[in-house]
Amino acid sequence: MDADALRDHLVAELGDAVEPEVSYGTLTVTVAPGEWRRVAELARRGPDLVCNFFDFLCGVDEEADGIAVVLHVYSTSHRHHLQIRTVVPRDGGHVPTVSDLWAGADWHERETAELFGVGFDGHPNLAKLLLPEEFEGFPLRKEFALLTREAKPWPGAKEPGE
Amino acid sequence: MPALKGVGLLKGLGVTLKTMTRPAATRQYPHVKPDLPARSRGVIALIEENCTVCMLCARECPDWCIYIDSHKEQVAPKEGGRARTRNLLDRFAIDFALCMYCGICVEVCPFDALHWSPEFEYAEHQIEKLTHEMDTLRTWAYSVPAPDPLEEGAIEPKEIESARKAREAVAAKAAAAAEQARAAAPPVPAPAAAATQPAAATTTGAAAGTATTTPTAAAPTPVAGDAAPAASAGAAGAGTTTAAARPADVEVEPGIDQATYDRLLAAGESDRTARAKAKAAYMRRAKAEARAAQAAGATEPAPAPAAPAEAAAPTQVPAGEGAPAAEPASVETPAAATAAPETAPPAPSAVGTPEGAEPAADARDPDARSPEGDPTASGTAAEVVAPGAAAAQADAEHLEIEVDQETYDRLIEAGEPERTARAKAKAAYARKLRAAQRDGGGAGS
Amino acid sequence: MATELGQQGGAAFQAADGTGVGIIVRDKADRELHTQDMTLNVGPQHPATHGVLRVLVTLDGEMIEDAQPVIGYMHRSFEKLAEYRDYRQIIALVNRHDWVSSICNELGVALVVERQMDLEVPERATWIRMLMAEWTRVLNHLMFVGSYPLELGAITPMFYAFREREEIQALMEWITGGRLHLTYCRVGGLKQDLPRGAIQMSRDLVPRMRERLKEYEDLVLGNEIFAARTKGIGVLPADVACSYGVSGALLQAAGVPEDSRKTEPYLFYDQVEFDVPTGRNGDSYDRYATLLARIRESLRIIEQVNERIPPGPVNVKLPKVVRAPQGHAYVRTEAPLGQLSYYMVSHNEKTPWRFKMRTPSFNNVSSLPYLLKGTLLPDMIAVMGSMFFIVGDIDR
Amino acid sequence: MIDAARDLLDNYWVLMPVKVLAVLAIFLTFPLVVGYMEHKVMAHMQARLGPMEAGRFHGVLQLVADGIKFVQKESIIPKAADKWVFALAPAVALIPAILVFGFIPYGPDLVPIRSDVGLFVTLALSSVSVIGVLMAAWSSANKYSLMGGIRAAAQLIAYELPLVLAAAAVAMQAGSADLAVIVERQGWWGYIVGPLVIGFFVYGTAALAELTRPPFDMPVADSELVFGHLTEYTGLRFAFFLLTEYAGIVSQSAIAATLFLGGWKGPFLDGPWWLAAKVLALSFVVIWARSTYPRLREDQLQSFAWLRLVPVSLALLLVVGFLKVYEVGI
Repeated sequence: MDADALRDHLVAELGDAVEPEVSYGTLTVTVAPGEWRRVAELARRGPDLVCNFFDFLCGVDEEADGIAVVLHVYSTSHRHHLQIRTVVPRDGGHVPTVSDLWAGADWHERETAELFGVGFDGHPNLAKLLLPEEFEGFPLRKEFALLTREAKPWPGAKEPGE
Repeated sequence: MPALKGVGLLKGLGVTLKTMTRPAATRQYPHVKPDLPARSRGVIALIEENCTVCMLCARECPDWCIYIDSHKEQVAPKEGGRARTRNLLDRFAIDFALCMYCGICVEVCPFDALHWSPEFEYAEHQIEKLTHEMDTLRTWAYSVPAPDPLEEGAIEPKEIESARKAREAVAAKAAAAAEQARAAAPPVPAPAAAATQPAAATTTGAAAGTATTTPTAAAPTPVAGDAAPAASAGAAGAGTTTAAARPADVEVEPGIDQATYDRLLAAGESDRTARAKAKAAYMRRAKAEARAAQAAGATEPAPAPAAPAEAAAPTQVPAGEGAPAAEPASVETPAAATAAPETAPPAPSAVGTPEGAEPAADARDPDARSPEGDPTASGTAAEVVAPGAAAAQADAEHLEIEVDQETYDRLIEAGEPERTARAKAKAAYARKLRAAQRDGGGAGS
Repeated sequence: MATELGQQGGAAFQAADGTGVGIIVRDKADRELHTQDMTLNVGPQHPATHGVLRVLVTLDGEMIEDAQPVIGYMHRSFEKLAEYRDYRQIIALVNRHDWVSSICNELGVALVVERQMDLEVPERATWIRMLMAEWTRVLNHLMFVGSYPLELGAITPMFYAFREREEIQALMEWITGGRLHLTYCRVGGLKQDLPRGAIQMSRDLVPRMRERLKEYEDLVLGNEIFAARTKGIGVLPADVACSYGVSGALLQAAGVPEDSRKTEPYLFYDQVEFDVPTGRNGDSYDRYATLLARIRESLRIIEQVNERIPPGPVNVKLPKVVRAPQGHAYVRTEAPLGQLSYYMVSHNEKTPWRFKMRTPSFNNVSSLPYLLKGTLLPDMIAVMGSMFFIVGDIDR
Repeated sequence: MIDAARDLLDNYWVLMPVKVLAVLAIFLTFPLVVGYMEHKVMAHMQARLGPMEAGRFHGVLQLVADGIKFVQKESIIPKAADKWVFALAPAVALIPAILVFGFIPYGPDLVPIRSDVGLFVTLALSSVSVIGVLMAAWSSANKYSLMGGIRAAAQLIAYELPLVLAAAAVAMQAGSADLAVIVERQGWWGYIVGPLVIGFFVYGTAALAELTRPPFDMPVADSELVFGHLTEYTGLRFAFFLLTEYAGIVSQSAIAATLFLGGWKGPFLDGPWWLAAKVLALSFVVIWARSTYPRLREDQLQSFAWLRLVPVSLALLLVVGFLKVYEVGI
């Protein structure tokens, strides 16, 4: 299915629960956190969807809106991409895990949890993946400044002749 | 279980045995230096006279590893114009411990001040030493190669195209002139032309200097974007004449340069080394003198460059290459420029010591590049020697030309590898040159 | 002692074509001799982890009860760094996560920005990108073609691979000036055109590489010991592979002909002929064979690209400051190690708002616990080596 | 003069130190030659040059330089190690390797220690080295070392049997276990024509395994066990293990040459040089195998030994016995 057909299909299946958007050929459906699991299950098991290939799951800092969680899956049989997106609050935001649907989501959820501070309910082991255990903060949030750039003045900040 | 059918095992043995009979792929690196392509990203070279302190490189650098200090200076108006300010570079340093060799700074530099040199042997024991300051960066410029020509079907950059066309016209003219000259003059000619030539080129070089401030113009160095065509055009234009015009090597009686010998002995060198080096120094001097005498005998004395001993005139400046490098401004005096023989006569004052035999690559003089530059103020014949030209020459005669011989000898004696010694001697040379300029020219900061 | 225990309790796994035995399951309750499990840290500094991957294994003799990869030792926060860099700088940055396939990494960035800016890249640039990407693929695959036998104890293929790589790298260095981090792609085209003679050199290299590939087949693939060590070892079934998001040679070895060059062609991959090699068993042997086959296909593509590079510019004129418009874009490319996708959210600034790198090794290696459970320690090496990962590509 | 020297040599107390020195000289030169050969042969098989600097000409003094380097290195004993055992292990590995050289017939009258059971003494001695390996493995207090040691022990048990059986077939054929006699009863072509050629391959394979040389180098498999029992060793102690390995290659090659290839006998002029040439040729094969093959897995090695080599060597023993009894000459 191409992105438009996929959108129509999803809208027919899920109705108002999804907010579809086709961006540069990729369909993204935005859902409420409560619908996350249902849409993911449909993507995985729906006979017309069969998104069996796990691409990635990541967070996006949406500032005041919260943290967006983006799940990208692909179907090797139907050859279509589907991006599922939901926005959770900055503090204590959480969505159900999809690591039982796609084994690969395990590490991606752990990564998103440590980098964005999003919880994944039902995840078997939400320990830190990339960062050391004692690390504090959520580095990929916008309020977390890049220390290397803070520590050193920018040599290009000077004006010519200064 | 291993199904030892054996065929695969024997085949494998065959492959290794076959390889054993073939020459190895090993390159014996410290003994055999790699032949690196022109685009090799070895180290970043700075031609500081091209730098206008625009800060672009420092701003675009992803690693923030370029440090630039500068100050503003009022320039006296040339003739009734308004006084202008310009930025003068105080410090330009690249921290190669931080640099990730992406080449963005070289790419964004609008004035061709930064170039890649394939030199790569500058490892240090202390990390601070990897911060190369201006003088070190300047020395790398001598090893910047001419860029490769582009693949067929590539679109030539506009500036290169126009430069190439101009050069072709010049080359054609030069060829015609050379043809004429050959018909008219005896085959071992042109020290005459050579002697007068550098002076002529001086003016054009300074004129070209005006062009360097715009990125599109061919910069006064062959390392700029159009250098390859420049080199080839130089070869095309001057090739025929240079071959004929190169004075035959002069014969001199072997002897020993007593001063050098004494100095080396005092420096603690073994008698044998000192003697050998002193002999070499003597031969160099004697040959230079003989050539000068030859040149003087063949023609009117050259407009003797009254150069300070430190910033002496070049011995073997390929004027044929220097001139096209100063394109396109030198188009006005093209025939002369291109017809100049490869070996310009040495200035009499240059002959004493080996150190004297260095080109005063005075193109670095701010005056030579600044719009207000007065050609006469810096008027030694050496002015036109674009550093790149010197670099091109370096392959043939590097020791005499651009290396501080004293430093070089000292370092070699101290047991440093030849390459390090050469690099450091280059740096020493550059420092000396700058000091001389500050003392003598006074045009700098 | 250890191995005898393993044989006693283990059930043999036979590959579909009847060769090879790997021991994949065992029942602890059957054990008569009571032993104590041993925890072994393989890595982070261990010869087989090429880089700093650490695998925490629980051993019963030489049998692996549990294996947990511990990653992050080389985490350099690329995604955060990218938010502080403009697109050209990102290109210089991303060729470092998988340090043996720099052009393929750069390409993805260029493509995602171009997609978002709606840029038309000149044809010549696209063909040259393909040429470079395929040579990079060969370079990358050669690395693993050499290193995998090394992990199984055969030293020689590594040197051969580096001999071959050196020849290709000479071409790359001539073209780009770099050896590892080429930084050759730019948004809207390339840094500069090829030097004269580069296409001819590329033409000359192809038959030479083909000839050398034969040596690997004789020396490694045909070797009975190699087959015994790899057949039936580390079997990754297609459905499991997909669910982990495993891609590249690993997925193809499992029999899934998934290759975005074929299924969702980017550049001009739809204009050249090539096949997607697939394996049958999804074991280590198939993965290695697939890797060799992929080199052959790349050489095929290079052969066609060599003849098809049209004259013209290699760059489009861009504004001084490149800004990708508001929105988000996703680009998927087939990097040598597998599917590399970039997901970029832009707020119409000089730098991306969010730059997600979905690197192939991350997903591929996340399937390690599945593969390692119940294998022998030597097989762990055989499995890990055939995962063809780069630690920088896992940790980013 | 010559007679006087001969008389002098008849004196046991004169002869013995001469023998000891000669054996030591062999022990100190041949392994180095083989080590250098390994450097160069492997390098060229891998399209490299190998050592080129030490000793000016093609790195001939590389191993000497290595030795000097090892002497200078700090000798580290891990804190948790069993210190005495750790320190003793290299010696336990090294000394039997030296002793083996005493039993090899180098020429018609050049047998340092002649013994009726020379064959079995050499085989026994060459397997004592494994005790050193086990000691090193256990005392290092390192998991990788321990696993390497256990593998080495398992390997030894598995391969000692086919090794001895193949050697026994030769002893049966020659009718003696005295190595000098075994050589004398062979033609210069040795036993490689005839059924014993199978014995040669069995012996060769088993010897490779006993030496833990590729493709049977699981005990030191660097990609799995870092460096097996050698992981914690540094400096001179490590050098001793290395020397043991090369000495092992030489002595096993020498025994194999003695048993199967006619020892010091040769087509034109008998003498020690033939043995030397055969030893070097066999060492070359050992190195060749190393640069070509990946390693087997421990259980594959075990089953290969028990299921293939042992039956084959037993069958060989039967065949040779049969031929001997019915006097079908070979």
